[in-house]
Amino acid sequence: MENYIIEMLNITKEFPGIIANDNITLRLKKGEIHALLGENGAGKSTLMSVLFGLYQPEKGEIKKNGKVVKINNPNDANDLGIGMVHQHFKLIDIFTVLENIILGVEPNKLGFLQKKQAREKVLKLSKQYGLEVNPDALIEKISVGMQQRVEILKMLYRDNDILIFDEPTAVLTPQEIDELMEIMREFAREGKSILFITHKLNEIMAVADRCTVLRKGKYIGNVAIKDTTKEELSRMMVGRDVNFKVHKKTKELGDVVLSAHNITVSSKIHKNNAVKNVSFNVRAGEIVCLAGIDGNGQTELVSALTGLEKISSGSITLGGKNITKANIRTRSMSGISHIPEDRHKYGLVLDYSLEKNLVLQRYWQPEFQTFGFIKTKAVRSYADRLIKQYDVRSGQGPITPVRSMSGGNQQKAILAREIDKEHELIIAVQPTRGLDVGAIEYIHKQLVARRDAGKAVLLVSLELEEVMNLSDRILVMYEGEIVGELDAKATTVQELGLYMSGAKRSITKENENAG
Amino acid sequence: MQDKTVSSSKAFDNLKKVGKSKGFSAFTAALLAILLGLIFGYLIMRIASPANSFLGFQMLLIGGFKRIGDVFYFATPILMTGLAVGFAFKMGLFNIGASGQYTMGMFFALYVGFMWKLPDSIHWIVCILAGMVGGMLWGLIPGIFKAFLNVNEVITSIMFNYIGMYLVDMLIQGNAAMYISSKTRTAYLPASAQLPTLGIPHSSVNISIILAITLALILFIVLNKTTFGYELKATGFNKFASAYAGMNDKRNIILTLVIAGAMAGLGGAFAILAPSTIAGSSMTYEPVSVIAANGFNGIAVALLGNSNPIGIIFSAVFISHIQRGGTLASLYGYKPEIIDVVIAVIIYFSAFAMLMNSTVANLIKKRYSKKQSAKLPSADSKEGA
Amino acid sequence: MDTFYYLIQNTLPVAIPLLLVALGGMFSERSGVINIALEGIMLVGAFFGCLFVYFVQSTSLDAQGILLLGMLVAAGAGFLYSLLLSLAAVTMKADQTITGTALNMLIPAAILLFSKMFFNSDGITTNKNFYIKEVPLLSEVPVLGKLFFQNTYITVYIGIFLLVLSAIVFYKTKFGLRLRACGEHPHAADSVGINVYFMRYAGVSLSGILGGIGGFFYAVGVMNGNTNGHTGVAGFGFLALAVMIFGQWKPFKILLAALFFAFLRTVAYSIALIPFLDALNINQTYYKMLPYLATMVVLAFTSKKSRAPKAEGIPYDKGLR
Amino acid sequence: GCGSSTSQGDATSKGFEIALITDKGNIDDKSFNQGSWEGVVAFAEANKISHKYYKPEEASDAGYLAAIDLAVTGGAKVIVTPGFLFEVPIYEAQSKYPVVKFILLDGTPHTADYKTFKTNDNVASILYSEEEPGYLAGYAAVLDGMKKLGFMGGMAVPAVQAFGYGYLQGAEAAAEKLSLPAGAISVTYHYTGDFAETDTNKATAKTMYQEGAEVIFACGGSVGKSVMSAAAEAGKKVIGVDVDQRYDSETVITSATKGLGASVIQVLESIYKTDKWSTYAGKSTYFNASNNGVGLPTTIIGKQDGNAFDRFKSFSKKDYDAIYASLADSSIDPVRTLKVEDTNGYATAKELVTGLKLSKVTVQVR
Ligand SMILES: Nc1ncnc2c1ncn2[C@@H]1O[C@H](COP(=O)(O)OP(=O)(O)OP(=O)(O)O)[C@@H](O)[C@H]1O
Ligand SMILES: Nc1ncnc2c1ncn2[C@@H]1O[C@H](COP(=O)(O)OP(=O)(O)OP(=O)(O)O)[C@@H](O)[C@H]1O
Ligand SMILES: [Mg+2]
Ligand SMILES: [Mg+2]
Repeated sequence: MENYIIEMLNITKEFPGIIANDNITLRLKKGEIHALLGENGAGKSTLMSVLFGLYQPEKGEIKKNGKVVKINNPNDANDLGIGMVHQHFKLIDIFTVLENIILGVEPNKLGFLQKKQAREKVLKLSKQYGLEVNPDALIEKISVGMQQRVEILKMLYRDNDILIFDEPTAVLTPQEIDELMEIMREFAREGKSILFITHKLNEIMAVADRCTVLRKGKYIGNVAIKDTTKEELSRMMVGRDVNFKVHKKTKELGDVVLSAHNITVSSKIHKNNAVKNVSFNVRAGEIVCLAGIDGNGQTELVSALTGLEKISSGSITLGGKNITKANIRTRSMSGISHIPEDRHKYGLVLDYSLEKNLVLQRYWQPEFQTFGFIKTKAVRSYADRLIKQYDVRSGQGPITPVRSMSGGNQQKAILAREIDKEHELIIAVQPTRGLDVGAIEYIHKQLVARRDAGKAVLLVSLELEEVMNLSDRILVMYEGEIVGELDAKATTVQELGLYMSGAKRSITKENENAG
Repeated sequence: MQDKTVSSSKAFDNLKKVGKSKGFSAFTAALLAILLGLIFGYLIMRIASPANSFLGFQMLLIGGFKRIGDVFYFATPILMTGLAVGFAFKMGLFNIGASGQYTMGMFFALYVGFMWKLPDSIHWIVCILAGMVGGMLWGLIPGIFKAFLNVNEVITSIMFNYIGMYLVDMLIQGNAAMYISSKTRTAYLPASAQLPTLGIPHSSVNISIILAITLALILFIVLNKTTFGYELKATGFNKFASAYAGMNDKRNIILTLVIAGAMAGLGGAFAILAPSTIAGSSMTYEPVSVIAANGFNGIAVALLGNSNPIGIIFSAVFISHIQRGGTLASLYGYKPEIIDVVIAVIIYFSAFAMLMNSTVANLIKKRYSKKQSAKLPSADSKEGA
Repeated sequence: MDTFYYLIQNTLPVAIPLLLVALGGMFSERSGVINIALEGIMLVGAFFGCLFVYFVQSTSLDAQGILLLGMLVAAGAGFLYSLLLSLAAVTMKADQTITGTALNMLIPAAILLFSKMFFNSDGITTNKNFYIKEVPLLSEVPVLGKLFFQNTYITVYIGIFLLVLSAIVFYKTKFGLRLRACGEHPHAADSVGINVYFMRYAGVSLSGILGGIGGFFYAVGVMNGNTNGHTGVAGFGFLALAVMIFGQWKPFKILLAALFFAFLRTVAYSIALIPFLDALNINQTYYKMLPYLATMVVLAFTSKKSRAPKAEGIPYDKGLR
Repeated sequence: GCGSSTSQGDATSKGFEIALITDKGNIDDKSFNQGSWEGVVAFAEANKISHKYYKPEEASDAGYLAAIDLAVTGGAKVIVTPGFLFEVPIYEAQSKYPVVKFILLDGTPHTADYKTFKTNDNVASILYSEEEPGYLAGYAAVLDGMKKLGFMGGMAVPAVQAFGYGYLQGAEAAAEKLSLPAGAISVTYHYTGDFAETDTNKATAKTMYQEGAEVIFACGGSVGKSVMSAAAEAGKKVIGVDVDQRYDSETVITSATKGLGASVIQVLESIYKTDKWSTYAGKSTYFNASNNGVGLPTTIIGKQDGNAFDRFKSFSKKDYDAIYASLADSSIDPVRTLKVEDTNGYATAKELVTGLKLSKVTVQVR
């Protein structure tokens, strides 16, 4: 009999219309890093939420140190030493770091907050594990990586020794990922036990001791990492072989499609400019990637290019046409397709049906309306075509409320819409964020196909692997400036990382006085 | 794996379809709320005066049928303010300012009615249009504040209710041609400015109910069949996505509130231009510094009608119907205020009737699935608070 | 100078109900529940407070004592009435606007019905005098004595006290921190073991208590202890809503907003005392519109960065992602 | 309960025999509706006749007529309609329901275009000489030694105007009697624009007291509640209107009453008891000092020999009786109407001073 600290036995959890966890068993040893792997929607987060007391399973039981425990809510979990970093951070934007950390376990006298002792403990912990934070900074003003530190500190502050990380690396830079891996190893050395969810097999290979694989809510198997390979893991996960390498033919470069000249965008968060004097071109037939750590101005730059935000100076031309002052609709009509970063906030009207979302960029075109009246039949047949062509899966076809679709399929719908619309340039921002390998493979293929069809592609990604795999040319952004232009074939992940962290730059501040 | 949880019984499939169709569930939800509200009203009547409660309640329920003309007459203004609130709701705007728009509509209609000499055949039409313009103006301002200055439309419209009320009272009292101070009300409107009656005896019901229903149908079409409606609802659901899709949300916000204002303004015009059952008389406006109640009633009408223009037609007529019945119930000694209580209770229940509805549906579903597959794990252990 | 004292003395009893009700709204909305029902809650407080006064006014109880007891009654009534909102909006996850509107409609009708059945009138008229000519000793203090301790109501002091208390609870306690968390990101609150439903009940209940008190204070300080189903609280609940938004959902900004509004309102009715305004000879209606117009102007300049609690209006559902 | 309607039998058999229709105001408006309803209740309860009031669904001529229809459906044989707003509806109703008797207070039936005035035999039109009680109130206040007076009328309708004009003339007469110098008395004269209890009316009254007014004649139904509230705070006085309001507040020194209830009772008695309907039928009857239809209260309810003038410093029943006699025998006949330029009927200070021949009294209009 092995010595397990946590055993989740025969867990079954249902949601209306779906069994998210079907008789799943997972055992966690003390001091191990245990990876949990599965496609999107396989039920990983659900299983962890059950362990953390957010959901109650219909069947099954949980044991700690061999004793059956009942976890009715996060407080129970906390009492058992279980802590969790959620896939979508659970932080309050307008609270300070400190307030977020103590929320729920506030030190108090007669109900009055005692922040001083909390602050000391937080500072001590952050020093101990190298998790540097400013306790008084507002969450909305700090970077994603910093926010994750806050989430980790939340667990440490509660003296948890069973730590759940749900896709912690999806939003981090390579350096940050390395740091996190190190911290996780440190935790394990101290005897803390870790459950680690990720879609990135490299990371599993790098830190995990064992890995449990789920598929479509079912338990597939458990393997020791030292006895397995990436390929085997991915086969377990999706049930077939997955191609990690994107195959690109070399391609003739075409004309300049997008040309940004001396663009400056002011920031909504701080007083400085978010984008400073940025100039670059994108040509037909190439994939240019804007790489960089989150929060270095990529989002604002894209907003400026697509017209979501006004620029304070500079000019933008698209296919020779000056669109600096054009509104979003005009830019879209002039040939910009945009796969937005936040698909729920920008990309979709979740309460509209799939078909209505598929014409979101085109409903006003003569194809879909006469005299302001929408041609429902035309919309339907158009939607049917896209759904078929791009294999968008949903419960009720064109009339499915998009809200009820899975994330991967929501993303496919956006992709279908943006690719199918007339365009010269696709701006794709984090197009594969949070998607499983199968879905990623598909989306990558589509983007490369656009390039091969002679379109320009501007990719914004935080994931180095994606950057290295897809792009022809890489522009690195740091603190609102483009600090390096690299040839994807001639560079390495390490070098890229140095640019991203500001340690290296190859483009001088030539235009400093222009703004 | 889906088919594991769902039984394949045909009857059940049908049931599920019905349960899923949005319009239907809104409709049954409203019915459920009405039923509960009426039961509540009956209980109050029983407590107030048990002896007559049955007759009184009967009167409340069916009394309106004896006064069909009045039912439609009184339904007209609240139908219009209901549209004003409901239409804006679709865009995610809470137009609590229907009162001010309604009052402005009254004023503009009155002004044209008294001050402009026009041929008889078009005088009333111009009055109506003027009322519409008045309402639009009072919708435009909150729209501009919202679109360009990010001022919460709830405050703006509350403020403009008061500003409109004071302004109209002042303008009317300052106009000798319109106001008779010794009667504390406006003079009688010339017959040419009054709306054509539908000729139902003892009732002021007039052409405006037909116009109102037509407008509701038009709004329904606008919302569901046009690109503007598509944009408007998209903005209501997700303003970021609508901006991303290149919709001009500033323009749409303003346009929506202007249209909403037009509806409320028309409501005011319809109310004040209604023909009187007494020859030579007319409706009159009393400047007494009171916010028009019909604006707030519009909120209730819109909510009960689920903000759907067709639903709003029914809810306005229904509310007017039981109000008329309630007046008749006073013949049995009941205070007509009972009706206001009943309506409030109906609105209250309608807020969570949708939920009760789906609970009922779930119950049925559970029974079915239990019968169909015994081995199915029960899905009822919903995580509680 | 007398005019100035007069204006302040008359601003406060109007500002206090606005302040309290807006604070109530703040607690509710910062916990995540939009409270359109403030108008109704105020009226409930006013009605039951006055009803209480009506029944005890002939006893030997001291006027200020009656007022304090009446305040408790009003708070209790407001609390109970607000449970109807929590029940629907929190437990039943109903639409908060609909529920609030229903509650606003219900209470005037119920008051009319009740008063007509039992008093043959539209409301309640009491005859207790709660006015304080001057507070012994304190009224002697130069300037401040005249401003705050003469020609006033005890409601002013209670109001200020409740403001300070609210601010402390809101910012300095565990409860306040948790409440604010629920209005911003209830899932986050839930994930650290906070009972979101409970906190929302608490927020709405506080708005019931403060709203009830505010309503009673309106009836006392403005309507001399009377209330009725027709004029109700004269839209003060809605104005308080505006004051709350104007005050950006923060206690002290709400105080400023309430004072601003009440002051202009007082000025509007005191033109005759202000020589230079009186000399202008402008139609008084313009002054009556002034508070509303001025609020609009101020909002136009301050609204760009105003931000409502993120999760307000959305029923919390554990299951939803 | 004290409910009026619920206590009286059921409609199916007898219905409600005496009905009152409220105008746009409410049944507790401290004015027409309330005063006349009290008369109805007093008479009907004493004589065990079913009675009920109806509230129109809409405040319009058609709405009032519909309420009359409803009352008739409900079995009404006598319908009391308080206020001039019923003039046109009663004109219609009197021929529509020839067997129903109507008591129209403060108005005479006429067509909407004012071309035809006709009072049928089933209608009694009751009018009041409001200038007389107004005169008495002003006279009493000044004779009692007050120098700064206020007047807050609801809206400039004829009744309110008459009260106000009488008030000014009474003040002038008392100043004359006391041989005060010209301009010794000042009156602030104001119409509130509504008949409601509101914080705005209270604020206006407070301002008036703050300026120095010693007493305000609150002449606009529920406006009185606001004025009393302001007076209590300011430690000043109020003169009530229509009905005796001394019971509403300590601040009320007297009330300029017109016998609303009393006149309704008188007419009802002529129908049910004395068989003298013909004295009122088909014409307008003025209630004034000569038939004891108006005045200041002289008795206190529940106190047989209480002094109704106890809230004055010096003004007494004797002073009152003397001046009342002059009004009753018409040796004093105050002006009731003035020609006024303003469309709202708001007289300017000049119009008041010249029209009412004031010299001791200065007027400030607000
Ligand atoms: N609250 C919920 N209500 C309904 N269905 C849900 C809910 N949460 C999860 N699901 C569904 O349960 C399934 C498992 O979801 P879960 O979030 O556990 O997947 P996951 O493995 O974490 O996926 P991902 O890699 O995308 O994070 C999915 O089909 C999902 O749509
Ligand atoms: N919250 C939800 N409410 C209702 N239905 C849901 C919800 N989430 C998911 N579903 C349904 O469950 C089905 C499966 O979702 P799931 O997330 O497992 O997708 P998937 O097959 O893994 O696809 P992907 O690879 O795109 O994530 C979806 O078709 C969707 O209709
Ligand atoms: Mg998924
Ligand atoms: Mg997950």
